[in-house]
Amino acid sequence: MLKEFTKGIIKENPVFVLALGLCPALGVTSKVVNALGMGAGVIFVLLGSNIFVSLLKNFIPEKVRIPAYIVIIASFVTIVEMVMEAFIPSLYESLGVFVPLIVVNCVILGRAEAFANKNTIGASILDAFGMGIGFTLALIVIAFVREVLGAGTVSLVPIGSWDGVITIPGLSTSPARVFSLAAGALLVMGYLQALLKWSNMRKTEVKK
Amino acid sequence: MIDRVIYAFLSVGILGGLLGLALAYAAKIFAVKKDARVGELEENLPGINCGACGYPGCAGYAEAIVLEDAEMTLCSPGGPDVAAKIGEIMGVEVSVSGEKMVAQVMCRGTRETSKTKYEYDGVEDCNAMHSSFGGDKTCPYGCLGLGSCIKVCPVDAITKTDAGYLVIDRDLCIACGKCIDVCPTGVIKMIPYNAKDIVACNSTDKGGLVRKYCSVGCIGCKICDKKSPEGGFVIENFLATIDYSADGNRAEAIEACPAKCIIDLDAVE
Amino acid sequence: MSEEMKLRISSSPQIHSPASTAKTMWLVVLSLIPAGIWGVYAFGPRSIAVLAASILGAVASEYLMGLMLKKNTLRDGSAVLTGLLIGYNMPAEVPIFIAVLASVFAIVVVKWTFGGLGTNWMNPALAGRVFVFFSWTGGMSRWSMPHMVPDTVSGASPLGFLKTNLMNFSGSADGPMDFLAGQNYPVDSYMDLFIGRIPGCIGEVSALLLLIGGIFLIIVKIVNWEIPVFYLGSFALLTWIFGGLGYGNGFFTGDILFHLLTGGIMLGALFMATDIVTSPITRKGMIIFALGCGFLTFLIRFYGSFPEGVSLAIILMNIFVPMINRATQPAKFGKLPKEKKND
Amino acid sequence: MTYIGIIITFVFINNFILTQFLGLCPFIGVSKNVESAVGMGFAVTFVMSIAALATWAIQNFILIPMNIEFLQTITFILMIAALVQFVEMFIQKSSPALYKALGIYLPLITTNCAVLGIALISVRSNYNAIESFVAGIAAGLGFLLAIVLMSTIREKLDSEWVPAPLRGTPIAFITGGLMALAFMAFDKALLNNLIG
Amino acid sequence: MTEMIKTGSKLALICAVAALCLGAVNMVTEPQIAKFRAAKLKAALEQVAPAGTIGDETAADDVIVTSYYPVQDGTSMSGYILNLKGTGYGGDLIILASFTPEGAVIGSVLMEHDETPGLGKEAENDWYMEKYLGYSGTEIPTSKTQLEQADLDAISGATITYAGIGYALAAGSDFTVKLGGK
Repeated sequence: MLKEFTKGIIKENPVFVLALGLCPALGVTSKVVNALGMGAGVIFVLLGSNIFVSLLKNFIPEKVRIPAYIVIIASFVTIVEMVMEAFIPSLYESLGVFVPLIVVNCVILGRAEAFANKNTIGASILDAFGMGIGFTLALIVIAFVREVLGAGTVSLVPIGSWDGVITIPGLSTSPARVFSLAAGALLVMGYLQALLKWSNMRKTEVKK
Repeated sequence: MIDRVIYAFLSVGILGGLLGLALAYAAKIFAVKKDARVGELEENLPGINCGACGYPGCAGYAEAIVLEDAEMTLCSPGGPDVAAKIGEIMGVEVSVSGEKMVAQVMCRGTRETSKTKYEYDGVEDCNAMHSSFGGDKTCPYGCLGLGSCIKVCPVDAITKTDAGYLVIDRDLCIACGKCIDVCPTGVIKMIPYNAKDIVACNSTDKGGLVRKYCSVGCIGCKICDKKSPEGGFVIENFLATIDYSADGNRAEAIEACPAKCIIDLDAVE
Repeated sequence: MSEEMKLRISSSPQIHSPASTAKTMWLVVLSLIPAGIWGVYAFGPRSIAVLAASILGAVASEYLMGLMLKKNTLRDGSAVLTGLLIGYNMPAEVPIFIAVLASVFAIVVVKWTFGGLGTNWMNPALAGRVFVFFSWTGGMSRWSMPHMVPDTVSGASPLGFLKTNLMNFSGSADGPMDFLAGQNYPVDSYMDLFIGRIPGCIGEVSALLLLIGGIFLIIVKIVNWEIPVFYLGSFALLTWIFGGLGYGNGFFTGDILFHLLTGGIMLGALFMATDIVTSPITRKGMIIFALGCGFLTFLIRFYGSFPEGVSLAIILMNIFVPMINRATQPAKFGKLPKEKKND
Repeated sequence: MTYIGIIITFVFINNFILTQFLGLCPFIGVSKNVESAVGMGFAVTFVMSIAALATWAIQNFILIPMNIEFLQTITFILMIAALVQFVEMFIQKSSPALYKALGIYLPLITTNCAVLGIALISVRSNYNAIESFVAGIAAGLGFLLAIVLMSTIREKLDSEWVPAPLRGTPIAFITGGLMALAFMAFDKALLNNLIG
Repeated sequence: MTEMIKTGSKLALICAVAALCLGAVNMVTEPQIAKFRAAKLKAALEQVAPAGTIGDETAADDVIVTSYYPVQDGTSMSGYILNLKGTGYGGDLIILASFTPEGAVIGSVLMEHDETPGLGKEAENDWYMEKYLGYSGTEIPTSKTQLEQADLDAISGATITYAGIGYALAAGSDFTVKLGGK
């Protein structure tokens, strides 16, 4: 049972291994705090859609399966969007167009298709948490690298009077701005994936 | 406020209903009789889309079996199990040769053991090198070692050893045959998965000539056959090969081979 | 065995040049040196530091990557050439770390990530320059006047000056030279541009010496004439047709000479667009490639938001090279696998 | 804004893949060889143009009159999902040849964020019906351009010695990154100077 | 036939229920969002406004000026706050700026933009906007050459954004002058 939870974090990490949900993984990761917000949104939507899909799996007719799933997902996304805009407006502004695009995050539809409609609610919930956390972790790693290199800062959640931004001396005055732009995002993603692949290759070599 | 909720309820509900109806209706009028067996076949094929069967991916092969009466034994990664399964689905008895085959490089010659004609300074690609006078090795049959096969191998089963020759991991090999297609000298051959020993040479030149250009080439001396008569050694064109239907012990032949080109695969890896 | 001299053979995809890689690289370096000496003379000792930093950055990265991937490639000269070209593309006032990072990016990301010399599809030196340009735009736009120009206005290169000042220019001028003179920019004659008495990147200002080096390379058949000729030709044609519009003049009034002699177009067309690895392999392909470079340079320089356009134009066309090769390849290459099955 | 402006914007300046991060999954997944990249590119262009038009109709005939714009996401995606499925069935029946060429890519398009992206962007930019349609085609062409260029480069890289850990998707991302770096040459100012 | 209706109605049911839920959530969040937006606008208005009471928003018939608020200090006009739409590097620049009736810039805030982080995005900061304050009409700097060396370094590389804001403010200044003290 626990396997359903842990597999999403490393072995089947949605971003690095399954290469799903790439658009938000790159689009919002110019700041760590955005990655946290996006991750939380995705976990919520993933949880909701996995629960409902596994509940309704016998009710939904085959011919309209995809539209039905996507409506369920879209509802949760819209809820996230509205709640975020109402209560965390600053985060909503920086996530911009990517919030509604959680709908088409392949991770979510993929899990609904590949897991939730074949499994029980319990397993689906664990799967959602595992995949969601794996997705969030991947986002945080990408965002961390990009923000440190591209802006020289690490922005976390503001607490009280602290604005949540750690500034790295030296780097922040002349950061490699490309990393906060599209080109840098793709480069960082490529190298992080290669790093993971390399460490896996070494592991299997050691086993031999 | 509440009226908008009602609008929302009605409009999206009606939209959904209409689209649902349209899709259901479309599914009916646009229904294409899709053979259920295609889907079933697809599920049983390995799904790695290697293309070894000659069709565009596993789905393409599945369709070809049903619609075009394609051969049922073309899936080499799947081996006999999949072929049998395909036969089962199609309701035909499939006779399979039985054994799983893997590819192996039949040469252990390196730049140290084999003479070279010239110094190559071009793109690191066997076919590119082969187009200039058949490669830098004087031996026209050997492995050029630039690893074009490594690049095409979909499962990374081929590696270059530190000594400089190539080996194929039989547990990883899926017998897709891509390395055989890409190799310009034809030094990669299919052998049964269970084959324990190989004669690591591909040269059909006369023994004396081989000895001149390579220190690990088979010279066709037939010592192997004499030492291990049950080993299934067949010597033709000055090159020993192994008939793997014979299953005798070949230890003595390996020991006695003057060029040391009979290789115990387990000992190497 | 080893003492016997062996024939060196290179295979067909490198049909550009029969000479060995290393010899080619060192000859290109050699032909670049005069322009560099002028740059050092014009901008003073600081430019030596910039050149040294970029070359050292490139060589050190090449060495480390070679260690990691077990290939010793230092002697082929390609790293030195990449570093030199990067240094040539830097203003003399650039912070040293920018020059180093441009080289590191060029060698590590653009070249070795794809497997080393010959496997990269984008020109490393230009990609390195573009990377640092977008990362540290401020640092990359710090120009200084050559010391022999009496006026000490710090500020812009001629093209940069045009870009920022032409936007809100409402008067009329005959062309760029007239405009610059009208704004008290210290460039008097085309000779200044041709010799290199203008602010600019270290290696790009002396059109004369670059031209000499480039012609030398064409004569010794290291670079084909098609790319520079069609590149400069198409750019000049477009400049002539549309270049005058910005000054309120009509079509066919553009100042070709000014635009050919300023900015990095000489360096780009002669030494960068002609890079063996990242340009097309067929003659037809080279012409298409060069026309594309000419058009894009024109587009970016006259309408884009950057004063220059050469480096971006060339790396943009680098993206199209595999497609151009595919479209213009002689049938023999494409059909290789089939032929093999027959024998 | 003129139609030419819209086309230049979506093909070069706001290229969905290289600057907007939309449609990356198929960009990485289906760019291994040129033939499938071309197929995918045309399929996406086709669906995007129809989707942009259909969602424009929903926005202007349903959502705005009833003041229920908050249902944008759900109605748009419902429309797109149904549309893709409908197109798939229609092509399968009417033109088996076309289905063979495009069909296998169609189901992938539902989850292609580029389609929903163009719908949302058209609405936010207040495009009219024809402008939305043109924007859809242009964004599709931008996708086609990027994915075909990518596939030609990847086919070249297939015959090169890319270090093992980088082979496959990592090198595709890095290639995409370098492409994006070069595409930074195209920006809003370029368009303004050309057309403005 | 019944199969079809069943399928259709099932999808309809799912959609309708989903929409109902969304409607309910929207009822809660919408007032909150409106409140936040109003607060944000108010804060921005107060930041740039000259002394006085801010009047109602009036739509303007201009390419760059989209609307304006008159500001009344007692009986005299103390200035105008304008909504400006300029063109920057990455797209439109939405600027809220206040002017004296004579057209000099009093305050200016960049509300929405799509500029490059590290370059044009710096215009979000107060110190950036301060470089325009006090000028009017054609005096408003639109090019880096009109600046002191120290200021130049600070905005280096963001020429387009700088000019974009400058032109928008200049247009706003002209507009204010045309409005006069009305």
